[in-house]
Amino acid sequence: MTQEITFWVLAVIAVLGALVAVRRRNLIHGVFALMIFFAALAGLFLLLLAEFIAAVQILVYIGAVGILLLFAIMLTERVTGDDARDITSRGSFWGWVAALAVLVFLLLPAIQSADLPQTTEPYNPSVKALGQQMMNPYVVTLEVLALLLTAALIGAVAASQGGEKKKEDADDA
Amino acid sequence: MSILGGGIFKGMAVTLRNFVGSYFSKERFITTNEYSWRPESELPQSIGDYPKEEGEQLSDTTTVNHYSRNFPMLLHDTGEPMDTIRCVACQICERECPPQCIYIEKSTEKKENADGKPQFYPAKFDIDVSVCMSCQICVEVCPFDAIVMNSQFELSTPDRFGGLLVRRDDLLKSNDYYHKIHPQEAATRDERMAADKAAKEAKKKAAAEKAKAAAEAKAAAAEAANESKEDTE
Amino acid sequence: MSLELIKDILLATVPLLVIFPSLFAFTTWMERKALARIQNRIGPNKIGIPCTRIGLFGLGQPAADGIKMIFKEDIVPRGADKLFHLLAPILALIPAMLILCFLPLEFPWGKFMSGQVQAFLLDSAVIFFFAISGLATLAIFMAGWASRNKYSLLGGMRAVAQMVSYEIPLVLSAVVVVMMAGSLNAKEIADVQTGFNWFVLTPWGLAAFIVFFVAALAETNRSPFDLPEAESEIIAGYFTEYSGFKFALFFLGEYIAMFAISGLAVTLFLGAGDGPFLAVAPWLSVVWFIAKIFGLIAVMIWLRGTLPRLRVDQLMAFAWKFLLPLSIFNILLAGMSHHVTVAYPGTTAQVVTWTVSLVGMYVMAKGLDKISRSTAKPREYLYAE
Amino acid sequence: MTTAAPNYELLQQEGLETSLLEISMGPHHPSTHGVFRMDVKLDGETVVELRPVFGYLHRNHEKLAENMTYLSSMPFTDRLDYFNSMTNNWAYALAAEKLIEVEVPERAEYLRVIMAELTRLVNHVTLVGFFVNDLGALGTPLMYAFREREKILDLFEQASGARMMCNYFRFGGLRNDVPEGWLDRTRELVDRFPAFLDEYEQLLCENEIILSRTQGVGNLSRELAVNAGITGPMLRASGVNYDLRKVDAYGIYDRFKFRVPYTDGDTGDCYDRFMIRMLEMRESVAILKQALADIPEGDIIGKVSKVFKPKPAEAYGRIEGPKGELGFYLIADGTTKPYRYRVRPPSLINLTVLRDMCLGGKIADACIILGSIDIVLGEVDR
Repeated sequence: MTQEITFWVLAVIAVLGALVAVRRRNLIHGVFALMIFFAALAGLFLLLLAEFIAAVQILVYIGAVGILLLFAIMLTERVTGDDARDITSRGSFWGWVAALAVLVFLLLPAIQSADLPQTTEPYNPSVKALGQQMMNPYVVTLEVLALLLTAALIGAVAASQGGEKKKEDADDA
Repeated sequence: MSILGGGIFKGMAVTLRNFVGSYFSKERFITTNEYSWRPESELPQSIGDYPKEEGEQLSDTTTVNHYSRNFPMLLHDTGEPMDTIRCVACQICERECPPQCIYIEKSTEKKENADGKPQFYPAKFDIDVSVCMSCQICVEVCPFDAIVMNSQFELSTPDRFGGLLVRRDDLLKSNDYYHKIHPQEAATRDERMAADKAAKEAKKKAAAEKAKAAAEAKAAAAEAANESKEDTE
Repeated sequence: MSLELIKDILLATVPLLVIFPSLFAFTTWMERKALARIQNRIGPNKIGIPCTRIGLFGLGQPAADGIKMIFKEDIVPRGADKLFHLLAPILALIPAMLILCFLPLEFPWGKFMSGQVQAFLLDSAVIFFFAISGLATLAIFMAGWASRNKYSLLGGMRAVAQMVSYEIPLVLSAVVVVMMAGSLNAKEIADVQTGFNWFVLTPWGLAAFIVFFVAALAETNRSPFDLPEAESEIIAGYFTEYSGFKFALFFLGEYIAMFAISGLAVTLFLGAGDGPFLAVAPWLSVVWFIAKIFGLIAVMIWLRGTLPRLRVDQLMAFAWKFLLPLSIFNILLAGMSHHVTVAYPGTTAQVVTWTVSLVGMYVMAKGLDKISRSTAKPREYLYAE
Repeated sequence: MTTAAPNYELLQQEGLETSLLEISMGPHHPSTHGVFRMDVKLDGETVVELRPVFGYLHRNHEKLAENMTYLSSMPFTDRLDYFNSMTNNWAYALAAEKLIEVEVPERAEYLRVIMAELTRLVNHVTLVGFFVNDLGALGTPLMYAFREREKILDLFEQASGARMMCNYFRFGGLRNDVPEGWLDRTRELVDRFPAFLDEYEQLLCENEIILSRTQGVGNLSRELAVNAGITGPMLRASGVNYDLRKVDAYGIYDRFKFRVPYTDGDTGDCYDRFMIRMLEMRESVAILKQALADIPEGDIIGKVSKVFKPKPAEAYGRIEGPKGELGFYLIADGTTKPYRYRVRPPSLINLTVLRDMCLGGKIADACIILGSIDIVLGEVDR
């Protein structure tokens, strides 16, 4: 019972947060609403006993992605958030219809196959097991991902360095 | 940025030394005991000791040092203040005061001063506390040693219009009080005044003698002339 | 929800909510007193028992400050974002309080609890700690942005940049301990270190501890990394426009975060509640734990009394060019030493690895210093007769 | 090597368009040393444009002095640079003494040097404290500095009756002799001062954070310094060996053996300005020791009437104040009041290079550069 109440509370928060995030014109408000959504999602993960995923959700999505968004906004002119109005556009009705259609389409298989497991065994995924999974069967994937990220990082550094150099050249000339 | 030089640790050693030292050596503290020239036993030890008597002022006990100056006062010699006031309302201080905080009104009639000479006196002598900057110029330009600096510093008042204007009667202090707060300065001033007076009197005497001598000479000359006249006659 | 569970939750949380705010009050007094002594002043000494002249070394000062804070006018700038301006101090306090649960503080009454509400028993307690402590960044940004003040905004931006940068060396230096202990569970990490097997007593542990402590200073905006609230440059940084109780909440949040991160340092490196006489009185572990926290805080106060602060670019360079490579290298060293000791058990191998680690760390630090440092050094001056 | 401001037009052409943040630092700001304002434009944290705004403390000092007798404006000179009232007095007295041609007694000359050097100690020691405070130290060096300053101010009070607004110098000498035992107390202080300086240097001079914060920040080239008329420790930090105590040898400075620290002019940054002041304090102590050893007994003031009418003439009296060349220019027209009274304030003139030093630096640099210039707004605005 407690779990169900918690689920519904978190679900409502998540949905509301997502709605505010897309509908606020004030960018900072939008980002913070998005973070509320992320936090509620982390709560839902906790409810599923996936504590590690919850922690990573907070660490990565709120601690990193959110801050990145804020940084990006700080670089724009909209930093003060003067025009804090909701977005209204003429096509919003059809947007709603399309979104609902996609939702129904996605949920349809789940509703049709009614043999969802009603109860699950208390399953306690340990972090150690997760780590071993990552280091043994999925080690190649992990390494490839790491390589990709490193490449992106180096690329970013190179891009910014190149910009600097070009400026210096221009200064010299 | 380097942290490996050890300079930070040197600095930390200094602060540690001061931290420990502050419990042992009183010299390290900011407030010094040299502030007052009075012995420490005479000073109030904590704010709870003050005031001991009704109307006592902290500045009466802690007064500060020989040359401390905060606000001018008018001096009078022993006796009734207004009968022995030194000020003759010459208004030099009013003119010279840099921030122009003195206001004097001269009396219309003369009155005998301590020496028994008839003099003018200030009918009004007001100094504005809020304007005065304690510079002591009035003291220096006064030819009569009538205005000196008081070391009293508790001049605050809740009345911002009348209270900040100190009137003549509040400014008047006896020479004994001056001796109490600034013994050294008062002694030298009295000495100098006495010397001046003596010199003046000597001068007067000399002048009188000279006049007398001149008169005598004149008389003698006249006599001689008379005699010669007589002789010629 | 059963009554048992409610009792457990209360037993687990109420002490934290009582002990740490009281310690906060004590710490403000201690900090003011210690700074005063460093500066050859006496510090607070008047306020003791009300209506008497008993001063009690000014121990009543925090209470008086608190009363003053509550009764001060709460000023919100006209252009401010009212909601965020209100939320920011609250949001600053919540994560700080929350992460206290992840410290392995085993109160004597802990043995009556079922154990399922003790957050430090979570399998990923350390990760949770970092995740939630990162939320404080958002609160600071929120405060800086919502105040509608350019100094606040600058302070907020500085805070975000600084906290994001220093979180990386912080986490990487904790990784060493996680590797050695083989667990993310705070309790297990503490248990590994019992009997003075503290991680700080190993070369890699020592290096990691220093990096962790420096990064922790930056995370909690303590001097010399107090740029977000740099008084001489940007007034009070992100809380320029805060007064009264909101300001007090910021203050409280900052100190609680300080306790929490010192607590984590104690857990990871200084053996948590480990100490002498535990066999006689097991409850002493809580005392040892808090005493160690206070030891670290005393060092923080000492640094604050001594050092000026860094500049923004130097701060960033220090994090990215010095601490980060050093902590990565430290992970390497720790892994190497671990494998060597496993492969060749014996004193000789240990001595060799220790020497290699120490020398390696020193050379690495020196080298990084050479690469990244400016030519700052004392100079010679000329004299004209 | 003055750091050039980045070329913003160029940056914008490349599409890195950023909006500048305009901040009005001051007149109420913790690091502006009084009611001084810097209108800065920031690109992130970098100072792109800086406009100093002052005049908030204008008190009409010069015009006031032209409307009162020579003696009456002596107390107003205290209020110019309220840290160094003694040296202000001296510069003014020097100018007026040139007008009336009066002999200063020997003892008064010695006491003048003692007072001026004590003032230099007060100024430099507190300046270094404030400077490190601007760097972000929590007042610890400032508190140590204030402790020593209090001791010297105690001496000033015992001699003149006031701690800061001393009003002690008179044309032809000093207002009164120092009280009994004053010289011994001063000797004791001077003997103990080097120990304090050792501790102070140990705390500050090798601290890596201070080194990296101040070196290479606010560079002032020798050419710019000379062209802008910079004087005092700031000029010597830029590599010009110029000290009026040596050049003019006013008073009796030619009798003392002391050295003038200066740099080779390669850097001229905040660290040099800070260190030159630290070194100058040692030299001041040396001068004080000699003066206190040689001081004779005798008169304290020459024969000068309180109100005098100098012959129509011009006179310029200047001294090496702690902040630089402090000069008073007087034109007498035969009345009891000066026809023209002009102050050459070192603070104001040293402040003129602020913009050149700050551009391209960080906002934190601007604060410490202002601190290293050593201004007092009472003197800047007058």
